[in-house]
Amino acid sequence: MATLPKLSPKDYASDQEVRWCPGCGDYSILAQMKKVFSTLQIVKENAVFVSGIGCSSRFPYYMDTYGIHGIHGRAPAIAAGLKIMRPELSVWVITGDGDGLSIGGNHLLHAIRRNLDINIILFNNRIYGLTKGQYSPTSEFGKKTKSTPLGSVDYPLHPLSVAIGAEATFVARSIDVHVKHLADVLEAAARHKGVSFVEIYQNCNIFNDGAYEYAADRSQRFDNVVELEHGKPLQFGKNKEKGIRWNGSDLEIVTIGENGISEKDLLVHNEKAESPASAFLLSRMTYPQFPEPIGIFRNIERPSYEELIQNQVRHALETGSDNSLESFFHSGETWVVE
Amino acid sequence: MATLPKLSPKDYASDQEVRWCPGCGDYSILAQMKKVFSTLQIVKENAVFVSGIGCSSRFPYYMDTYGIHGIHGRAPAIAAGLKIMRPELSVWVITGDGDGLSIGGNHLLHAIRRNLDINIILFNNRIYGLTKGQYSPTSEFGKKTKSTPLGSVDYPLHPLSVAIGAEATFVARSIDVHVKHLADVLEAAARHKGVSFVEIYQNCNIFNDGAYEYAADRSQRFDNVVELEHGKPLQFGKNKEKGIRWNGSDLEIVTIGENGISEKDLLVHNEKAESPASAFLLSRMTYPQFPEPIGIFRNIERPSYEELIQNQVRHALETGSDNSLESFFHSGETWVVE
Amino acid sequence: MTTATEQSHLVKRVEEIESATVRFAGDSGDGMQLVGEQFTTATVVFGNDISTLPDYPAEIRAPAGTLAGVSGFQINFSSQEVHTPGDRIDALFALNPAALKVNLPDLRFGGVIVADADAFTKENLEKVGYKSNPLEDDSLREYKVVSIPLSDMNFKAVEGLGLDRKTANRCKNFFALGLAFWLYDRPMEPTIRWVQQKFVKRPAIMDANLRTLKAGYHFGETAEIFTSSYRINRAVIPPGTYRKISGNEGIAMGLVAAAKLANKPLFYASYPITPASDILHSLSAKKNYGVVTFQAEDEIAAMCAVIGAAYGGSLAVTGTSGPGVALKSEAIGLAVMTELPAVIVNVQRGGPSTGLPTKTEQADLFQAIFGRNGECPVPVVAAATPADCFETAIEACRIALQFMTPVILLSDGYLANGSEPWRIPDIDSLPKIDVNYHTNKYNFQPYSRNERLGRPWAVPGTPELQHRIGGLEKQHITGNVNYDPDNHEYMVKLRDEKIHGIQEDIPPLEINGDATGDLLVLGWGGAYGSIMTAVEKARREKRSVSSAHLRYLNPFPKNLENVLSGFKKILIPELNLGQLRFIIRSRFLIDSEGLNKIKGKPFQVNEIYEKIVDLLEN
Amino acid sequence: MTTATEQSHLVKRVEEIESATVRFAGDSGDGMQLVGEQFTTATVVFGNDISTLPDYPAEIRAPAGTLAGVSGFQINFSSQEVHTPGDRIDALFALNPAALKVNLPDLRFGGVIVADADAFTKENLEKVGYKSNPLEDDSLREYKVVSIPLSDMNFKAVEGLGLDRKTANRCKNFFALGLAFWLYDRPMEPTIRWVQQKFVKRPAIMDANLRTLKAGYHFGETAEIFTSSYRINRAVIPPGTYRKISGNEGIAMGLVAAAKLANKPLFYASYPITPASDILHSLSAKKNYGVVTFQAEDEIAAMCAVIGAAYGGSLAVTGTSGPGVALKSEAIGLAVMTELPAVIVNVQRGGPSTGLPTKTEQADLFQAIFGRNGECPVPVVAAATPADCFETAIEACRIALQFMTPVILLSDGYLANGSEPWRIPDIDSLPKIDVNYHTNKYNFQPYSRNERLGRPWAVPGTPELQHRIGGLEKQHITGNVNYDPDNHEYMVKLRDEKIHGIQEDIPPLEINGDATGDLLVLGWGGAYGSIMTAVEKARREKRSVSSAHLRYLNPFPKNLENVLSGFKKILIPELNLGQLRFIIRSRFLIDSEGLNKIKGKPFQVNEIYEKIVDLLEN
Ligand SMILES: Cc1ncc(C[n+]2csc(CCOP(=O)(O)OP(=O)(O)O)c2C)c(N)n1
Ligand SMILES: Cc1ncc(C[n+]2csc(CCOP(=O)(O)OP(=O)(O)O)c2C)c(N)n1
Ligand code: SF4
Ligand code: SF4
Ligand SMILES: [Mg+2]
Ligand SMILES: [Mg+2]
Repeated sequence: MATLPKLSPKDYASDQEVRWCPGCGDYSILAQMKKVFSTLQIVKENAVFVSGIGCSSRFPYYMDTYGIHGIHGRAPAIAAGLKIMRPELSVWVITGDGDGLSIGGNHLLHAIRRNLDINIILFNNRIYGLTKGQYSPTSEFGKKTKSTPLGSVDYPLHPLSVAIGAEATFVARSIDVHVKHLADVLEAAARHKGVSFVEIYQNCNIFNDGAYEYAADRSQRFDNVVELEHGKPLQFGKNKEKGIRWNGSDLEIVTIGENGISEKDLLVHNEKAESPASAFLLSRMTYPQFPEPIGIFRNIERPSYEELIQNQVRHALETGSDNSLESFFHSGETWVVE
Repeated sequence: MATLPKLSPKDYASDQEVRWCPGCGDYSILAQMKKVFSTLQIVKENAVFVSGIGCSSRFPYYMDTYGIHGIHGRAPAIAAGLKIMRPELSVWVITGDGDGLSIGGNHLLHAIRRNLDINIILFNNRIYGLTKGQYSPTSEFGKKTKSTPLGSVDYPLHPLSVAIGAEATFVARSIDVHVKHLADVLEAAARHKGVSFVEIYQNCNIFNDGAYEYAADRSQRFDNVVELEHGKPLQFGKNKEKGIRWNGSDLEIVTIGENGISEKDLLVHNEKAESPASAFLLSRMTYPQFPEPIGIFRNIERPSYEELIQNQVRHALETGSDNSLESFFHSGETWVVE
Repeated sequence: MTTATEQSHLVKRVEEIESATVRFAGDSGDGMQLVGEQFTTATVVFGNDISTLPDYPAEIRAPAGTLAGVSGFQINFSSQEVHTPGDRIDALFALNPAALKVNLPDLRFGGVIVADADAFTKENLEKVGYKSNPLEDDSLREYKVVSIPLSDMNFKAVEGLGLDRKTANRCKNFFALGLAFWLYDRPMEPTIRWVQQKFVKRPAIMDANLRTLKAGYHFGETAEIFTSSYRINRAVIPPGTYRKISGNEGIAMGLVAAAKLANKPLFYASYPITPASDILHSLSAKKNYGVVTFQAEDEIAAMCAVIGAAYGGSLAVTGTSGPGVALKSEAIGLAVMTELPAVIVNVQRGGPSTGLPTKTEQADLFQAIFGRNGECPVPVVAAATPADCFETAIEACRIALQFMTPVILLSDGYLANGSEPWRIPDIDSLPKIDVNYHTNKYNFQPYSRNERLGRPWAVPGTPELQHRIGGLEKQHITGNVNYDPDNHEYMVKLRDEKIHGIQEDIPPLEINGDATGDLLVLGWGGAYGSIMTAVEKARREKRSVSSAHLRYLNPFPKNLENVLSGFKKILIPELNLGQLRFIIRSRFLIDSEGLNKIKGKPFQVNEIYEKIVDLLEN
Repeated sequence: MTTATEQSHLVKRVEEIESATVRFAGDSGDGMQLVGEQFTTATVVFGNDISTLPDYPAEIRAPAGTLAGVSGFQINFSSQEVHTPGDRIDALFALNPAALKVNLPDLRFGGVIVADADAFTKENLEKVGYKSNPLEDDSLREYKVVSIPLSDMNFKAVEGLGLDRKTANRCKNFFALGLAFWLYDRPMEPTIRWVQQKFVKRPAIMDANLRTLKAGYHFGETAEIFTSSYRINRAVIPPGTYRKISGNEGIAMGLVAAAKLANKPLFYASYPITPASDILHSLSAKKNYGVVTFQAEDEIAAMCAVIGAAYGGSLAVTGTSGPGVALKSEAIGLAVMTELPAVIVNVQRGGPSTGLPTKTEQADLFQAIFGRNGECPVPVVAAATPADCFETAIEACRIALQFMTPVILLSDGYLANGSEPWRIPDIDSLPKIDVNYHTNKYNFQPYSRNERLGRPWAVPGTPELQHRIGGLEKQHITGNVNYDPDNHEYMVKLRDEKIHGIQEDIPPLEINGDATGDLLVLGWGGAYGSIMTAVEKARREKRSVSSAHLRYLNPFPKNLENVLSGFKKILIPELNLGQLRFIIRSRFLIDSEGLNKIKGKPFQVNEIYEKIVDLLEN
């Protein structure tokens, strides 16, 4: 067989017009997704994007793969049925902060704990985009929106804390405009076997513009973001002059060189730690008290749900004496009338 | 006014026949609840028990308070509406591991993150009792049940990790048969302002008998359970000869006196820590690798949802110029036809 | 600057007409909804009767210049009574080629097209498949085309205010609005006031909008491109103070009013969904009226929170659209079993499934009446017009509170977003809703019954009335869990009877026209306006046709069978495949004709009128 | 030990009867369901026709000795065809006073009561409100009372095996079973085999059960307390290999069969709920037939997983009861819009809300047909008997796969747990279900249509057929998201027509009896057996009555109207307030009589028979 020509990112574009607002962060995510598909040369017909409802959930229409634009919040459940029966497919769940954490929180939780080998990408714009600007479970406390004109009074969820609390095996975060970083994270998610949960900070320039300016803006990001690297100490700042240290009871920011602090005193990131404790710790670092970590928080291997189930089926099929309908019908007590 | 006679535990019993299986752990929880109500002299008519569906969810029928036996998984949502509108009531949610973590996981998550001042008591028997023995989200990996005859293949949730990941302000655990401990924990939950989440290890002697024998049994519990006490080091064993230490990257079991280890090296429990990190760490300790902590994992104060909302309302009512229907109808552009 | 000559010149050019239908159309980002709203306000303040129809895409902002991205707002205004936004457009303001292409089919022959010539660029024309520029190729010869460099004139108007080009361009909708004001002789003051308030903190934007608004107006006045402007006299409207009201506003106000009338706190729990979200938005800003809103994590939680709040003694309401009702249906069953008062508002949209989220439809009637497990009767009421949403909301609350039952209130996307003038009622004229909590501890039984078969509402906090409710079958009177076969049958029938008994408490169905005749047009919900208008038109032509409009869909008014029996034929127009018709057939074994439209749009008057004529003549 | 005299003595005492109805009743913990199952097995193996009815409380184990805690199992067996578990009991085995009290009303005059005298203690009697011991106070004089110290005899039988008292006492149900075996001359071998297998690892328990079983049998033989034992001859049954089948087993087998017949993998996603859970249990043990089961986190997830699996090419099925269907209804709408094959099994139970979870009812028909937002047609089929569950499940799958649509399959608690003999079909006689994935890439359009209006099933992994589906309205042919008004109407009607078109693919309704006459009894679902028996009885009396039973409830068989028109009167018995009747009235403008029972119990033959007589004579 002749080798197929390599697919470029644009080969993964469907023929549908992209319908997000001009300037929406979703464009960048779409571009990086296509790039990663090209990098990994994922076979188009073997990939399926499953989504719920929301601006972000329009994503599947724009990829020339298979896709289901589902109902609000249920994408992980749809993906579960698909993946269990078709383990060989590359299954991606696209969801929003409302879709995934408000109405769909429970399905997210269970898809994660089951460790289905799917990639869940949560576009977190801290707002309901499609329904025109209500607050979401990740909106800041006190947020004024259409549905909270006096400010919201519920404490926001930290998506990564939720995922880690739900036994996630791969957890990561990136930012729509950090295209290189984003592509790397998506690629790592794709490569991870088992559930991958990725939170992407996404700007909604219509209803929540600038929500992540502190992390996205070129002049501020060095101070407000710390990039996680496996086996490396947590350092940030323009010249990596600052770091994160565990002081015995909590994390703290330190400056290298001051008070005799050197790189060796810093927390060293271990994405492979069996215990989710340190990943959880990192998920609690929030701006403005802390720089926010981006990159891979946790990345461990465990057999996936569909693999274990299909193994049971295979084993039963192989060891079962007779798998015919005949034997099924005749199981249990039977008698003959002549 | 004459002072009312003190209410004894049995004064809190309703006139309904208790219908759990003989030997069920639920009886003990009911008894301790009545005891705590008596200790706190909770006014009967000011308490409401709200539950979902399951053996455990029959609980409200047996308390001579107000009560709603709801639908499966939705008790936290029912309680939310009630508590928001009636903040002065003492509202208790009774749920099971299936009710609260399978179908109802999302409502639990959101009731917790909103920090409603309600007490959520999860009876964890690691099985579906009422529907006669299917596995639940807390059943051990590999569990053989009616619906998993070859063993379950999903990884169990840790209820306390989930709660902590969802921003809980009070998190605790106790065991049905440790009546004194259980009463203390329920009392602390009742006293905590904001959401209280309590997991109770409960024996289902019909479908999952002995699930917690390691922790309940008098001869084993000292080695398998560590009682948390605020400000105290984590010690366990018949003579408190063992302890838990943070070794810089994970928890480990140590023996006091060996290798020069003294009490001072042990992890000291701080239920008031602002960061949920250490509470999360403790929630990961599971038998048989570790003794399992019981008691209060986390106990911090934050304004509750209903308090904040009712403050907004009160403020708006007080500062709004005119609160009449008249002014409402006339708001915006009006014109007169003569 | 206005000279005497010009004045008289102007006067000559004013043409008096009875009514007009205008549509503003442009990109979703062009601010057409705002222009429509402002034009509407000016029009009602001026004193016409009106009806409006906003129409926008499901995307927040579809790609600029595409057909899918067109957003429109239509208003019908008249010196006579108006019941619909109008079938055909008299004047179309088209801010780009896409807007022209999408809306042209609705323009009447000879209608006016005001187009922004600057937007008819080659690129924009190609985007929507125009081979040549319709403004220039004579393809629009049947219409009065007014092609003006609107964008450019807008730029000129706002020049010197230091706005960047993008911001400046954003004001052009106000140029169009100014021109429309001139064309229909509307007062600018309400809009000027609005702009001044809205942009109080951004003076440059304020200035720009005001300048371009006036520039548009003056352009109309001076440019002599219109052969005439139009004058539509004030409608003869009953005296009173009026405001504009949309269906969603009507529901919000009705709920607040009902709470006051019943003297109960209002709790509104909802999960955002088009086209119901505005009720949540509106009520969440009404804390100064004691309203508590709760944006729940999903629709199930919203309904369950309502159950909790109702048990606690609130007037508890949830609002959503069809997919949300589907999710709520299990919990609605719990409210039926526990017999708690609650209102479930369904602002219907195009289905099934996600369907057409921003379009209107009446296809959730079956779901409202039948969509639950078990024998699970729920009263259903439906609003007929935006203003009627107010009254129907109060009525839904009244039934819920007085009969201790969940009630479903049906609205639809057309009513929700459309608006009409509303005479603000005298508060004292609104009927008190007489409901008291039960507090008497003697012989208290949670499932005892009053004359309406309602059970006592005993709320937590009431001494000695502790009791437990739930979804399992209840024993008659005591409310204890009960599995007895006869009790179950008794209770199933009792719950059914209770809902049926609401018939005794609602007004008989009124007939518009004669009580007997050749044809009755029976309607429900948002089809009201078109049916009324069509029937009146036919009646003016002395045709033997009457109409009747059902607010109560479950149970029906007692006299419905009697009303139906007065006519040889019955026509039931619905925006579905015939759901009311199906139920009427079953209940009364009466045949009827259906007029069924499932296009995400309201009925046009003519569609109904023609069907009437057809049925009468054949 | 048996002497010749005794032998002849025995022979004399055997009485031949045509049929008998026996009920075993005791505490939930007494193992009555097991006894019932074992007696049933023995009876079918012996060769009678049978029908059974288990009946147990909603609590796992209600407090011992209470009325609420009584668990019962009824079996009707006969040398003739049997369609129902029997109206009246001939013999009642009552293991405590509560069991006696609850079941006595169903015992026929002169019926046998076998009671465990040891359980009629003062405490137990008081618990259920007996003032004196009915076994002794002559209040049961209308019956044949056999009061025996059953507990004690059981203890004696198992003595010496080293069992503690509690464990020993647990065996007493087998003593009762042994006695019943003797009384009705049933073979003990199947039960002996079962005990030997079941307790292979617990020999003491095995021994105990076998000993007490035999002790019971021998007690009957020797004690001379019965005036006779009974013999019910083999029924004349078509030759073949038989097994006992319950409705839930029937569905499980039908689904596995359908998957094999269609050559597609079977995926069953479910959330446990009474009375549907057993389907999940049964299928989860069928991995050796390639079945994959998924216990989802809730019913919504189960339905959504089904959608995902169906898109992936599986025969995807979910099973639940009414409250679960309520939760699934939004997702069922998505399956309708995406036109994916799926089967939703609803094992109906008493409603509304949580209702009567362990009792039967037929009140979810409305929900099945109407319970979704928008115009959302779904085919609905219903099984008539436990064995028919097998066939109906295959048929539901066939329709789903061939028409690319979700299908709702209605069963009920009575069918689910009841059982009857089932002649195991010849596998080759089952029709293949002809469905292929679409793989042809030329001119592929995801919403193109075949002659059945089904769209192509193109599954992920198929090269060059990438396409996206979803809940928004679809463009005809291309399947692209589309908001065009005419397209929407077209698609709404197309989906409706597709489901309607299933009429062409299903058999006409058969009439049991004459095609014309005075009365037609029209039924659906689990009412079949009682209707059949009642109608046959009336026909034997030469009454002008026929019956017809609807498997297809949406769409109806084409000839239904024609069938109905052959009769002067129509009677529709349903375990609800008249749901089918409501639909029939609407569809055909035909009046009918309803016989409606909502007691959580199936129809008794007599209830229907009496109604037939009443209608024919008045
Ligand atoms: C059952 C149901 N409820 C509500 C909605 C309305 N709805 C659509 S998207 C959405 C939230 C979108 O927010 P998010 O998930 O954050 O996505 P974004 O638009 O911000 O990308 C809501 C409430 C719906 N479509 N279905
Ligand atoms: C919507 C719905 N789905 C399913 C059920 C059936 N059901 C009742 S309780 C239950 C699970 C009970 O397990 P758990 O919450 O652990 O309570 P337990 O009985 O163990 O105390 C299930 C699945 C139901 N009642 N309603
Ligand atoms: S509304 Fe916000 S999230 Fe949605 S497309 Fe527009 S910019 Fe993006
Ligand atoms: S089944 Fe288990 S949990 Fe339920 S009442 Fe019995 S022992 Fe308790
Ligand atoms: Mg969002
Ligand atoms: Mg449980």
